[in-house]
Amino acid sequence: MDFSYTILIPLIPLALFVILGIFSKKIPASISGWMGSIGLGVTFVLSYYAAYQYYLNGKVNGVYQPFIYKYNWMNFTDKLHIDMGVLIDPISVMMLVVVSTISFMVHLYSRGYMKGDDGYTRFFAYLALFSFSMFGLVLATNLFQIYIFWELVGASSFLLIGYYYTKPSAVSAAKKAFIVTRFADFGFLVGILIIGYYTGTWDFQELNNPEGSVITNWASTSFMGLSVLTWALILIFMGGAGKSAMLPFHIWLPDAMEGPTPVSALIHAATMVVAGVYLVARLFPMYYFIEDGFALQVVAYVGAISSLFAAIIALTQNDIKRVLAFSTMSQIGYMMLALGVSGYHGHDGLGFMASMFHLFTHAMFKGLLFLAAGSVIHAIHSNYLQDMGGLRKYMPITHITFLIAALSISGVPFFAGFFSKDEILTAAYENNILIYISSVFVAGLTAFYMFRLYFGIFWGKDKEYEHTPHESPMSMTIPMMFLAFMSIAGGYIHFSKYISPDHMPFEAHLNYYLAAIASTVGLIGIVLAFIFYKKENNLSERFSHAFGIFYKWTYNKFYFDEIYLFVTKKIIFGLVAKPSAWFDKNVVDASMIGIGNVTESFSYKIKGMQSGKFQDYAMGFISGGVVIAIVVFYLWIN
Amino acid sequence: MDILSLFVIVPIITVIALGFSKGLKQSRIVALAGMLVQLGMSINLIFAYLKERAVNDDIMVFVKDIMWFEQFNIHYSVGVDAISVVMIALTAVIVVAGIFISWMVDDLPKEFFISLIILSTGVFGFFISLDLFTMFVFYEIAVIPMYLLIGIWGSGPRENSAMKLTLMLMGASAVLSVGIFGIYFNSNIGTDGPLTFNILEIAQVNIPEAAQNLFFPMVFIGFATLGALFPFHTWSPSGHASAPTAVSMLHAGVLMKLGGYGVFRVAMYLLPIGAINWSDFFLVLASIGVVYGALGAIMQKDLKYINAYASVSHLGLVLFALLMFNKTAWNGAIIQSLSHGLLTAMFFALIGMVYGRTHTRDVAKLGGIMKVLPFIGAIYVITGLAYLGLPGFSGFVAEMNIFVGSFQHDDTFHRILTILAVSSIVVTAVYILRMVGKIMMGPLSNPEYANLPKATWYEKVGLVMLLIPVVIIGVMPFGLGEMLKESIEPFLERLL
Amino acid sequence: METILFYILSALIVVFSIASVSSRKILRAVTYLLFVLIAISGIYFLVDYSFLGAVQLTVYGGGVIVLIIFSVLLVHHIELELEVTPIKRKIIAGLISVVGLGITLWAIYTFPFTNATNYKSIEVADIGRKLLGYGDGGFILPFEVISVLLLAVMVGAIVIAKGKKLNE
Amino acid sequence: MIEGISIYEILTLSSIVFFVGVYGFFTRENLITVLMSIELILNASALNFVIINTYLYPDFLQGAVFSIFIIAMAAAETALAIAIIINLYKLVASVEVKDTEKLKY
Repeated sequence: MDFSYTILIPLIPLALFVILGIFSKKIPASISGWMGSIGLGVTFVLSYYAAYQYYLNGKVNGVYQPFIYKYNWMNFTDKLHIDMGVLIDPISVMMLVVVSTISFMVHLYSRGYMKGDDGYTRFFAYLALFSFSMFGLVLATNLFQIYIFWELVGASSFLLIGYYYTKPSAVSAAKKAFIVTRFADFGFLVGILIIGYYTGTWDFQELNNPEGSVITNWASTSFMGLSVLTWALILIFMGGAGKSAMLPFHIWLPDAMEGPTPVSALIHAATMVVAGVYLVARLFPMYYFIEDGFALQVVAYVGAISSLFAAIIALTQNDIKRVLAFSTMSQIGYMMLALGVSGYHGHDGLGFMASMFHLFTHAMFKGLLFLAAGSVIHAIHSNYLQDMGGLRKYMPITHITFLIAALSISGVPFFAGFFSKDEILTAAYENNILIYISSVFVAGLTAFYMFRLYFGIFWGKDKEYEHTPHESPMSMTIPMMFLAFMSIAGGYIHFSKYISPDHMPFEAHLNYYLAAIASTVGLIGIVLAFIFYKKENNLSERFSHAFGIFYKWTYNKFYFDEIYLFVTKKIIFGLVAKPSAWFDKNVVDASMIGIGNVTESFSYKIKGMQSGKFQDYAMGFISGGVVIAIVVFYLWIN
Repeated sequence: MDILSLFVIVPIITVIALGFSKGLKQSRIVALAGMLVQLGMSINLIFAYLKERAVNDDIMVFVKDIMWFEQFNIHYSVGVDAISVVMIALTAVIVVAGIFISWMVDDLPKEFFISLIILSTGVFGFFISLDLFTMFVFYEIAVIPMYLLIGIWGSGPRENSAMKLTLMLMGASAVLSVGIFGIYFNSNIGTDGPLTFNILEIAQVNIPEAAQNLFFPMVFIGFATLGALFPFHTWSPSGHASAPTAVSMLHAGVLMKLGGYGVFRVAMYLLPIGAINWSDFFLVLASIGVVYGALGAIMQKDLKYINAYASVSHLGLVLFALLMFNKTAWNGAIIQSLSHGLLTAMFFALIGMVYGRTHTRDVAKLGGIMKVLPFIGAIYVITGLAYLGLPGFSGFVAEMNIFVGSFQHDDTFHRILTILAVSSIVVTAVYILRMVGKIMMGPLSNPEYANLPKATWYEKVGLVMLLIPVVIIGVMPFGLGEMLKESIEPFLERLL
Repeated sequence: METILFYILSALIVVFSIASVSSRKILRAVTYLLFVLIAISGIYFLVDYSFLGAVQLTVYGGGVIVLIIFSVLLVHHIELELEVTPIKRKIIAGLISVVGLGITLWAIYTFPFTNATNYKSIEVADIGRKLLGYGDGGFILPFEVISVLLLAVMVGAIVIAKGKKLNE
Repeated sequence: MIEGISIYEILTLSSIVFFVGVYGFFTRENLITVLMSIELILNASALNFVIINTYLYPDFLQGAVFSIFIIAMAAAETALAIAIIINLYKLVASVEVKDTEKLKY
């Protein structure tokens, strides 16, 4: 089978970026939107074709075979080198489908959403750059290639968050996103260096081979009680946590909502933020086998805590995009914990499969939620829940699609989210009961805050709007309808047939007992939200008063931003950077200037010797003569 | 006429021609023509080198040797390897870009271009020299015009900065000359031949360890001061801040590279044992410089100061990599030199353009420039991203080579320093984004800026000229890496 | 007899030379100097070099001292007291002089001079022949040069002393 | 040759005169007195020439001749110096050394 055409999938957006970027002033808005959409449409088709071809025919002896096309890009040492290429295996093909679907939909949607904006062409150029980087990341054949595209998605995320670059909040959000993820990438890079040094390769095929030398010899060197490779994996996960907004690197994600809404849908909901999950999944055999999965446990706990933490914060936020952002973080926590509790062989790999499954369905419904939220924001020009209410009358399509997505994410039966979430809960239940309980609780919270949003936006009080909101144009509603379809249909794909850690299909069945618990919890959340927010009432205020300090902490996101601000502003800037600048000016530079000053003042001192009095000169001359005479005689005697 | 000496002769001819030209228009055309010829020759040199390398296995090719001063066995001796070839190309690109950027120098244009080209003559001469003495002479030729260029065409406290810069560099070259004479007087140990300044001949001699230990730090500090080694970097911020744009470009872009190049070609090649014995000490200094320069850059308010400290950090990385004695790291050091040269030249050019329009370099006073000057703004953002090591640009290639190479040492000392150096990428991101975010993005800080003139054609040409090699190295590093590694090998062998 | 005379002369020379450099009245200092010069000419007479003694008397005692006295009178009041030199300076100068003297004397006394035995007095005729001789060891050239020099000095002294008029 | 007096005594004398002159040269504040100190120094050296000639090399006359030259030079020098002093006096109305520090710096 030949998959070499997949190389086109990243290259088409790259070409688009170059053309749109260089000629951004020359190309009129109408053309650039179409160019972007058509280009991504082609990648969409190619991705689906690749998926069709691969999942249908990619098996040899019941095992999915990887297809690799690569060439040498840069040599470091005799062993270490960076290759550029494409790796076709089950998860990368699945990611191709996700990324191309969402990207294509967002391109279509943006044509309507960004209409009339100054930087229309620039926007599509950035989107193309992002798509290129994301495809490159997904298709990477080795760790360093992933890192390269990892940085590039970070940069395009920076550009897109800061798209409204005249808005100070957008600029600072963009900076924050880049710097926080960059800090996490520092860990990633050190992890890569460790792996490179101790294993001599970055190639996924060699690293991930369960019988290969890397995994069988993991204990060769240890550092502070753990194998160096475990350290490397934890550091790599640090990079993943940064990109996927896991605790404690999540602070950039809510702020990143300053970007245009289609960007939030594409980058900060569906694709880039799950790169961390994808990274762990990519290296899953290493995580699983090295040190008996110690690093994997770290992943599981970080994922579980993040999901709980984010769900709690999401309850109190008023900016609808921020609620969705915390929801994203919470759902990614789900995926992480699913990976963390997963096994490797056969049915043990359920967690892995569930994580990928959830990644897929989440991309669909969360992308949809963002697009619908964008549609609402587009209509009433506000992000805040207080400004909304009763919109179902004005925006029927948005209303219905939002409802579908909300039902899906809440895990209501027969929607996509139900199936994937159920697999995750099953996997958690089988491995770690603590994580399971927390996850079920999070499921309830998710249902509650999603329906808080839903009722708050589309029901609740009937607001008086300055100008009557109206349904968004076709260019925006069609992608939403497509994603709504996927948010239901996506659940009926038998993921276990396609994706598993050992690339061998297995049978996964719905655990009706667990599914019933989860759906009940979800329904309780929905009912609670119905009571609180269906009609305008003061129940919610009374509750928030009852919780008092806890509510305040939650509302302020547990003061994480403040802690970071304190650390960066006060400690790093105040206690490190400022003193070092001071040190430079007043010690290093001053000592250099001091040498000059000493020379100068010394010369002022000895300038007096040039007194102009010939007697002084004669005195110097004679005493010099006397001294020389003494020396000469002294030497002569000896 | 051999192919290398032309690199010195063409600038001299240009200077003479400039002497006969009048006014801005004539002199800039003459300067540009001369330097375009130079650029063409340097591109030609790359291909000629590759062709010659295929049939010639010597360390240096195109070697030419003329007796210059017989009594002390001083020769005019030239030759190149891949490293000098790329450095020459870098210099030529930056000089041409610098001439484009100074297209509108209104104050004594003829003298300005003459000084600029004399400076570049020194640099070209330095890169082709194989004889320590001529190398030193060219080094001084490159440093002296700096004083005039900053003192006459500079801004701010220019006399003071020019003096500081010149005195510190002269102090360094005094130390350096002691070191060079130290090498010279040990150059016939074991051979009983005449004393020699020729690098290749000295490399055949094993200078006694005691002498190496004594002279290595002298040569190293003498060169590394030019490469802004901590704590001898303080001439660079004030010097750059006061220098005119093209001079900052040339200085940060090329002249500071002489430091790393000299360390590589003289200090480490001729005094390998000294280098090994002293490496830990200087490694600590270099890595302090890497982090410290980056931290210093965070707190600066003047754009040029930010960039000067950033240079301290990035060139610290070059010295850091050189002291790692590792092929990959060395390869990275050379690519970093190229990359930093191009990027910092771009930064200084951009800062000069912004300054020329707004008359301020204070970060606090600038804001939202991108809205008014989209081209400059876009290039500024690209340069910033390239500077902080984004893949696809040369900085990434260089830094990754350095980090991977440094990480091949498996003792704790080198590891910790490597991780420290890696951490600078985070700090770099902080100050670059702070600068870009503050001055380019955000609301327009001053309504007077709303009608700033757009970028002119010569500014665009200058910037694009610099950007192209950055992207080429960043996207296609393979050829360059292979070409350099071959030339690094004989130098590395001396140390292992 | 000669010995006693020498010691007397020596004592005079030393005492008056010291007085000459330390007197605070300038005219007295000149007078003491005159005594010193005369005493030195006495020594020339003692070693039978009467021609030089005579020259010393005429040129120094007669010419130079008169010249100095004239200039003193031109630029000073007769009773002018010289400025007192700072004591620190005196001490340093004295120290240098004493040390210098010490080292010189030490050098003199450690060097074994071998006195010539064929002593003879210096005849004026010999000196004349020597000065004007152009043969081997003749001093005609320096002699002429000195003459020219004296002439030049004479002219120069006039030119310099004349100087510019004050109103110019 | 003086009866009973060796060359050492006379050289001692001339040395004393020489260094007294040196002392005067250093300490005197007035140009004319400085000039007088120089006369002392010159006399001491002239004396040395004569004495060394007479005591050590009576066959030669170089020392004697040189002392004549020295006296001639001294006279010339004095004349010139006094001319300069008088000129200086006209310019700065003083012959103190401290007023003639134009060589300074």
